[in-house]
Amino acid sequence: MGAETVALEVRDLHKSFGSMEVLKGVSLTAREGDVISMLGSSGSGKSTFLRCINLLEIPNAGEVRVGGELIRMRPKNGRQEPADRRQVDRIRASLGMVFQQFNLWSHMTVLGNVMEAPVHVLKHPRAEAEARAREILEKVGLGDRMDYYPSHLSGGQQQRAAIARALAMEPKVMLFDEPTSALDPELVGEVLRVIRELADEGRTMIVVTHEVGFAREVSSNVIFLHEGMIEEEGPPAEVFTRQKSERFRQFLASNL
Amino acid sequence: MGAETVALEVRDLHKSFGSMEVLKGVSLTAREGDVISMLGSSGSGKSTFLRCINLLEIPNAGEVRVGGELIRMRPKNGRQEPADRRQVDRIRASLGMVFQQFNLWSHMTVLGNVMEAPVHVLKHPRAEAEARAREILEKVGLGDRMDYYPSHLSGGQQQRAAIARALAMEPKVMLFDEPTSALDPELVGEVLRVIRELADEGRTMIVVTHEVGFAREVSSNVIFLHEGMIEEEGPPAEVFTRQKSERFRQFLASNL
Amino acid sequence: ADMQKVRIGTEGAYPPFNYIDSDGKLVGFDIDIAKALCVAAKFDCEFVVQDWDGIIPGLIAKKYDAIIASMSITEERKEKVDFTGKYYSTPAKFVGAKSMKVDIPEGTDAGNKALAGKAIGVQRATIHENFLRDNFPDADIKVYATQDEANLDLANGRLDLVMADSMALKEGLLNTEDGKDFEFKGPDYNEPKWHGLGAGIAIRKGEDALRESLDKAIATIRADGTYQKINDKYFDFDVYGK
Amino acid sequence: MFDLQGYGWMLWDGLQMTLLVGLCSLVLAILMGLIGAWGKLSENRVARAAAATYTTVIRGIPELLLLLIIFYGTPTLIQGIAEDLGYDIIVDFNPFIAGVLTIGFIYGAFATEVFRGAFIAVPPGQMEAARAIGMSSVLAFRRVMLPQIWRFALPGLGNIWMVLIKATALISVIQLEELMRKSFIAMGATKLPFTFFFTAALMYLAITVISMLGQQRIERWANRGIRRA
Amino acid sequence: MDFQIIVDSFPKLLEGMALTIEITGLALIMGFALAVPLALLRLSPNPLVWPPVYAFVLFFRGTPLLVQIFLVYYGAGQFRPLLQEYGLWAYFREAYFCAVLTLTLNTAAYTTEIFRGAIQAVPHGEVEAARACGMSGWLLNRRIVLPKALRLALPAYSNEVVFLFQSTSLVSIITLMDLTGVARVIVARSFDVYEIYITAGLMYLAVTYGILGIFRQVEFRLSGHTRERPDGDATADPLKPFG
Ligand SMILES: Nc1ncnc2c1ncn2[C@@H]1O[C@H](COP(=O)(O)OP(=O)(O)OP(=O)(O)O)[C@@H](O)[C@H]1O
Ligand SMILES: Nc1ncnc2c1ncn2[C@@H]1O[C@H](COP(=O)(O)OP(=O)(O)OP(=O)(O)O)[C@@H](O)[C@H]1O
Ligand SMILES: N[C@@H](Cc1c[nH]c[nH+]1)C(=O)O
Ligand SMILES: [Mg+2]
Ligand SMILES: [Mg+2]
Repeated sequence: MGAETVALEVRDLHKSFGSMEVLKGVSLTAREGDVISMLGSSGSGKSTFLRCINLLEIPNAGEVRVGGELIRMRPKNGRQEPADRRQVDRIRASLGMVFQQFNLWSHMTVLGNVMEAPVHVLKHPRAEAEARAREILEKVGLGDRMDYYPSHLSGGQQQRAAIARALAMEPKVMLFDEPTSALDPELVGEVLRVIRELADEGRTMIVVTHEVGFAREVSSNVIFLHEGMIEEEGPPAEVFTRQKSERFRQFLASNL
Repeated sequence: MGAETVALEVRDLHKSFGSMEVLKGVSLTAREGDVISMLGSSGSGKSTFLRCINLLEIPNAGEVRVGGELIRMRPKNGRQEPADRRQVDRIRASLGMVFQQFNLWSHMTVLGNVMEAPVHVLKHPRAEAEARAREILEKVGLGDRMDYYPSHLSGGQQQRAAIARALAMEPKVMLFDEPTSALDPELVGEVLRVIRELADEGRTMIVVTHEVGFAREVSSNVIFLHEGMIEEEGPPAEVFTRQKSERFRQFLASNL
Repeated sequence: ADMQKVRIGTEGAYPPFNYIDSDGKLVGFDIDIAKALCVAAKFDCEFVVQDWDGIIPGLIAKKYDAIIASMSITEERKEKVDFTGKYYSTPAKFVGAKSMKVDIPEGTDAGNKALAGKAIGVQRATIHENFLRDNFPDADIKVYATQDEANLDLANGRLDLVMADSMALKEGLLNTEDGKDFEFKGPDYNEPKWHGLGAGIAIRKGEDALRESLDKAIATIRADGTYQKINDKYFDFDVYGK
Repeated sequence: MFDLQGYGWMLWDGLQMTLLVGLCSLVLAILMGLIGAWGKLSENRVARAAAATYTTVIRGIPELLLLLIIFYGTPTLIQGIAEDLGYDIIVDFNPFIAGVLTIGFIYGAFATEVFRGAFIAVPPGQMEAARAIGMSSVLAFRRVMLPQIWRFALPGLGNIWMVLIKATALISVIQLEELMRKSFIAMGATKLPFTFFFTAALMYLAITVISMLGQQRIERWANRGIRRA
Repeated sequence: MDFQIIVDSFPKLLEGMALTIEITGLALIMGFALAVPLALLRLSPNPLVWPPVYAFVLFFRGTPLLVQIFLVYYGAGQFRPLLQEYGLWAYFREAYFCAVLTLTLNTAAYTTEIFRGAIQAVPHGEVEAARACGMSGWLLNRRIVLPKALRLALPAYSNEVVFLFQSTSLVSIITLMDLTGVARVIVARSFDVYEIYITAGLMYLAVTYGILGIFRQVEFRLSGHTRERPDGDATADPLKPFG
C-alpha cells in the first residue's frame, strides 16, 4: 500500500460558533492506510473537527485536501463558503462518515440504507449495488438483518449498519465519531472488531473515541485535542508512555 | 456500623412481561453499609430488578423486605398487587432511586428538585429542607448550580443533581441504575467519586454498572446477572480472580 | 297593566315586508302590521328574528308564539301549525332579464316545457320552492337561504329567473337600482294548493285563544284605518287583495 | 371599494359579539376537554366509553349539521319527550347560548385529545421519579404532572382557539348577530358582497394574527427552563 | 321519531353524499398537488419566495371558510365585468366551480403548513447523513426529505382530510345539493328536523370513520419502521396519571 500517498490533509482549521472559537487552528495529515485516533474531553471540538472535514460545518479558515484535491472556498458576507457545490458533493461522496447517533434513514431497511447512495449518488446499476451491499453487510455480520428497519436493530447492529452504509461508497477516508459511546461492553467489542478489520485492510480512518485501549492497539497515530488545539500527537507507543502535555496525563489518569 | 443489620432483602423475585420471563428468581441480601455492584449484559434484567425493588414494576412472585419490613402483596385477577398503597409510598420514600435517564423534574430548578420530596412527602419545614438541600448540593459539587433548570446542566451535573435528590430523603438504601453510561470519562470519574464517598460514609447501595473497574474497587459484593438469573456472586476479590461461570469469564474478557 | 306577552317570529330578510335597515333595526310592512296588531290586541310584543327555513320549527319549538313574516296559508303548513285569516295577498311571479327572450305560457305543463333546463332561483322552504319542484321538474331549481341571495345571483347572471311573491320581487328587486334590467315574466300564479289563501299569522296548533285575538285585531285595524295607513306607506294599491 | 356605506359600526358590533361567543366557547371547551381527557385516561370503563363516544361522534359530524341539530332538533326532541310524559315545557335556546353550547361542545372533543396528548407527553420518567420518591398518585399528579401539561397543551389549545373563533362564523346560520351575520345583512342592503366579506375576512385575520402573537408569548412563558429541541 | 321519512329520503340523501364525496375528492387531489411545492417554497430562504406563500397560508388559515366561500361566490359577482373580460366568468358563474376552487385553496393552505412542519421534523441527522453521502438539492428532497416528511405528515394530514370532508357541508349555502343541502331541502318541507339531520349526521360519521380507517391502513403499511416489535405487554401500569 503506497504509504506515502496523502489521503487527507487538513491545514490550520479554525471554526467559531458565534463569538466562541471551538477550533483554534488544527492540522492533520493522514496517509493512505493510516488510522488516526482522536481523544479529548467533552466539548474539546472533536465532532466539530470531523464535521468541518466534510463541510457539514463551514470552517472559518483553513484548508482541507482530500486525495490531494483542495476544497475550494470563497468569501461571502465576511464568511467563507464553498466555491463549488458540486465539488463538495463529489468530495463528500468520497468521505465516509459514521455518526455518533448513526443517523440511519429510518424509513428504509438496512439494505435500502446501504444501497441508497451507490444507486442514487454514484449511479451504480441497481443489481450491482445490491450485490455489493449484501457482501458488505455479510462482512459486518448483518447478513441476517438486511430486511430489518433500523428501529428494530440493537444499538450495536445499528452501528454496524451505519458503517456498512459508509463503506458501500468505497470512500477514500472514513470518519468515525465516537463509534462506541453508549454501547454496552460486549457491543463495544463487536464494533471495535469491525473497525480493526478495516484497519487491517489498509483503509484510511479518523476515529474520535473515548476508548483509550482501542486507540492504543489499533491506531497508527493518536491526537489529543484540548480546547480546540492539538495538545499531544504521535504514535501510540510514544504518547501513551511519556506524555509531553500535563493535560493529557490528567486525561489518561481519569480513565480508571 | 451495625454490619449485621439487614437493610434490604429480596427473595426469589420473578418478573415476566407478557410471556417473556425477565427475572427468573433473583435473591439478594444487603446489610447496612454494603455496596453491591450488579453487572450483566444488556437486557439481562438489571433495570427491571431495581424497578421491582421499589415496585415501579410489580413482581409476579417473590418477597422484598426493606429494613426488615416485608412489602405486603395480595393476589388480584391472577396477578399480584401491593396490599397497602400507603405502605408502598412509605417504603419508596426510604429507598433512593437514581435513574439512568436522571428524570429530573424539568419544571423545577435543581434546588426545587432536591427540596420537593422532603417538603411535600416528609413534610419537613421549608427552611430546614432548604438548608439541608443546599448542604447536599454543596457536597456533590453543585453549590453554584442550585438555581439552574435541569436542561441547562451538563450530563454529569444532572447526574449529580439526581443523586442529591435521592440523598435528600435520607434513604436507607440507594439504588443506582447505570449512573455513568453515556458520560465522558472525566464525568464518569466525577460521579464515581461521589458514589465512593457515599460508600465511605457507610450507606447501603445497589449499583447497576458497566464499569468493571468501579465494581472491583468500591463494592463489597458483586453480582453478575445473566438472562434473569444470578450466574456469579461474591466479594470482588474472589469473583474477579477466579470465575466459576463461563459466561462471566466471557463478559469480562470482552471488556478490553 | 298586566299585558299578555307575545313573542313574534319574523325573518328580517324579506324586503319590503320585513328586513333590517342600516341602523340594525327591524322594519317593513309585516313589522308595522305586527305592531299595530299588538296595540289592537293589547299584547306586549317582542320580535324574534329567525331564518326562513327554521321559522316553523322555531315556532313549534316555542322560540316564539306567532309568525308574522308574510307566511302563506297552505294546507301543507296547516298540518303542522294553525293560521289566522290572511292579512294580505299577492300572486307569485317570475322575474328575468329584460334582454332575455322567454315565453312562459299559462298552465304549468306548458310552462314546465318552456322552462326546461333554465336555472331558476327560489328561497328555501317557501311555497315557491314547493310549487316549482312539483310543477317545473325539468327546470334547474336552485335554492337559497334568503330571497336577497337569489336576487343577487339573478343580477350576477347565474340565474335565468327567480320566482317569489310578486310584491317582494317588485319592491325588493325591480324597483331598486339593481333591478333596472329586469322585469316580470309570464303569468301570475295563484294555485290554492301551493300558494294558499294569502299571508296569515301562524301559531302553534290548538292555541285558539291567541288565534282568535289576532283575527279580531286584524279586523280592528282593517276597520279603523290603521291598515290603510300602513298599506299606503309601502304600496300604491291595496295589498290586502280581493 | 372600502366605502362601508354606514355599515362599519354594525360590523364592529359583530366583531365584539364574535369575540364574546368565541371566548365563552373556549372556556367551555377547555372544561369539556379536561373532563374528556380524564375520562379517556381513567381506569373506569364507563368513563372511558363515554369519553370515546363523545369524541367519536362529535369529530365525525360536520359542525354545521351539529349546530342545526342542537339548535332546531334538541328543543323539539326534548319537548316532544316531555309532552309524552305529560309536561309542557319550553326549552328555549337563545342563539348565543345555543352557539356557545354547540361550539364549546364540539371543540371540547378536540381539547380532549389535546389534553390527553399532553398528559402522555410528560416523559414517564417524571412520574416514575415522583412515585419512586414516595409521592402518592394524587400528590404526584398535582406537583409534577399538572404544572407540566400546560407546556404540552398550549400549542394545541392555541390551534383550537384559532379554529374555534372562525367556527363562530357558523353561528350566523342560527341568526346570532355576530360578524358574519352583520356582513350578510350589510351585503343584502348594499349589494356589495366583496366589500363586506373582505372586510369581515380582514377582521378575522386580525384576530388570528393577534392570537398568534399572544400564543407565542404565553408559550415562551410556559417553556421557561426548558430547552427546545 | 318518524322512520318512514328516513326510509323515503334515504336515496336522495345518498345522492347528496355522492356530491359531497366528489367535491372532497377533487379539492383533496388538487390541494395536495399544490401543497407539496408550496411547502418547499415556504421553506426557501429567498425573501422573494417565502413571503407570498406565507401570506397565502395566513389568509386561508386565518379566515373562516364560510367567509372564503361567500367571498369567492358572491364577491366574484361584484367583479363580473372584469372576469368576463378575461373569460373567467364562465367558471365563476358555476357554484360548483366556486366551491371546488375555495375548498382547494383552503386545504392547500392547511396542507402546506402540515408539510412544512413535517419537513422540518425530518431528523436533522438523517439529512446530514445524506449530505455526507454526497446528496444535495432535489435528489436529497426526493430520496430522503420528502419520503420521510410525508410519512411524518400522515396523521396530521388524515385529520385535514376529515376536516375538509366535513367542511364541504358549507357548499349547501351556495345552492349545491350536497348531503347537507339535500337534508335541508327535505327538512324545509317535512319539518322532520331531527330525523333527517341525525340520519345525515350518521352518514357523515360513517364516511369519516371509513376515511380514517383507510388512513390507518396506509399508515400501517408505510410505518414498518416505527412500529414496535410485538414484545410482551405493559402490565397494569401503576403510574397512570389518573390512578
Ligand atoms: N452548532 C453549534 N452551535 C454552537 N455551539 C456549538 C455547536 N456545535 C458545537 N458547539 C460547541 O462547540 C464545542 C465543541 O463541540 P463538539 O461537539 O465538537 O465537542 P466534542 O469534542 O465532540 O465533545 P463530545 O465528546 O461531548 O462529543 C462545544 O462547546 C459545543 O457546545
Ligand atoms: N415494560 C416492558 N415491557 C416488555 N418488555 C420489557 C419491559 N421492560 C423491559 N423489558 C424487557 O426485559 C428485558 C430486561 O430489560 P432490562 O431493562 O431490565 O435490562 P437491563 O439489564 O437493564 O439492560 P441494559 O443494560 O440495556 O439497561 C429486556 O429484554 C427488555 O426488552
Ligand atoms: N310567502 C311565501 C314566500 C316567503 C315569505 N317569506 C319569505 N318567503 C311563503 O310563505 O313561503
Ligand atoms: Mg462529539
Ligand atoms: Mg437498564
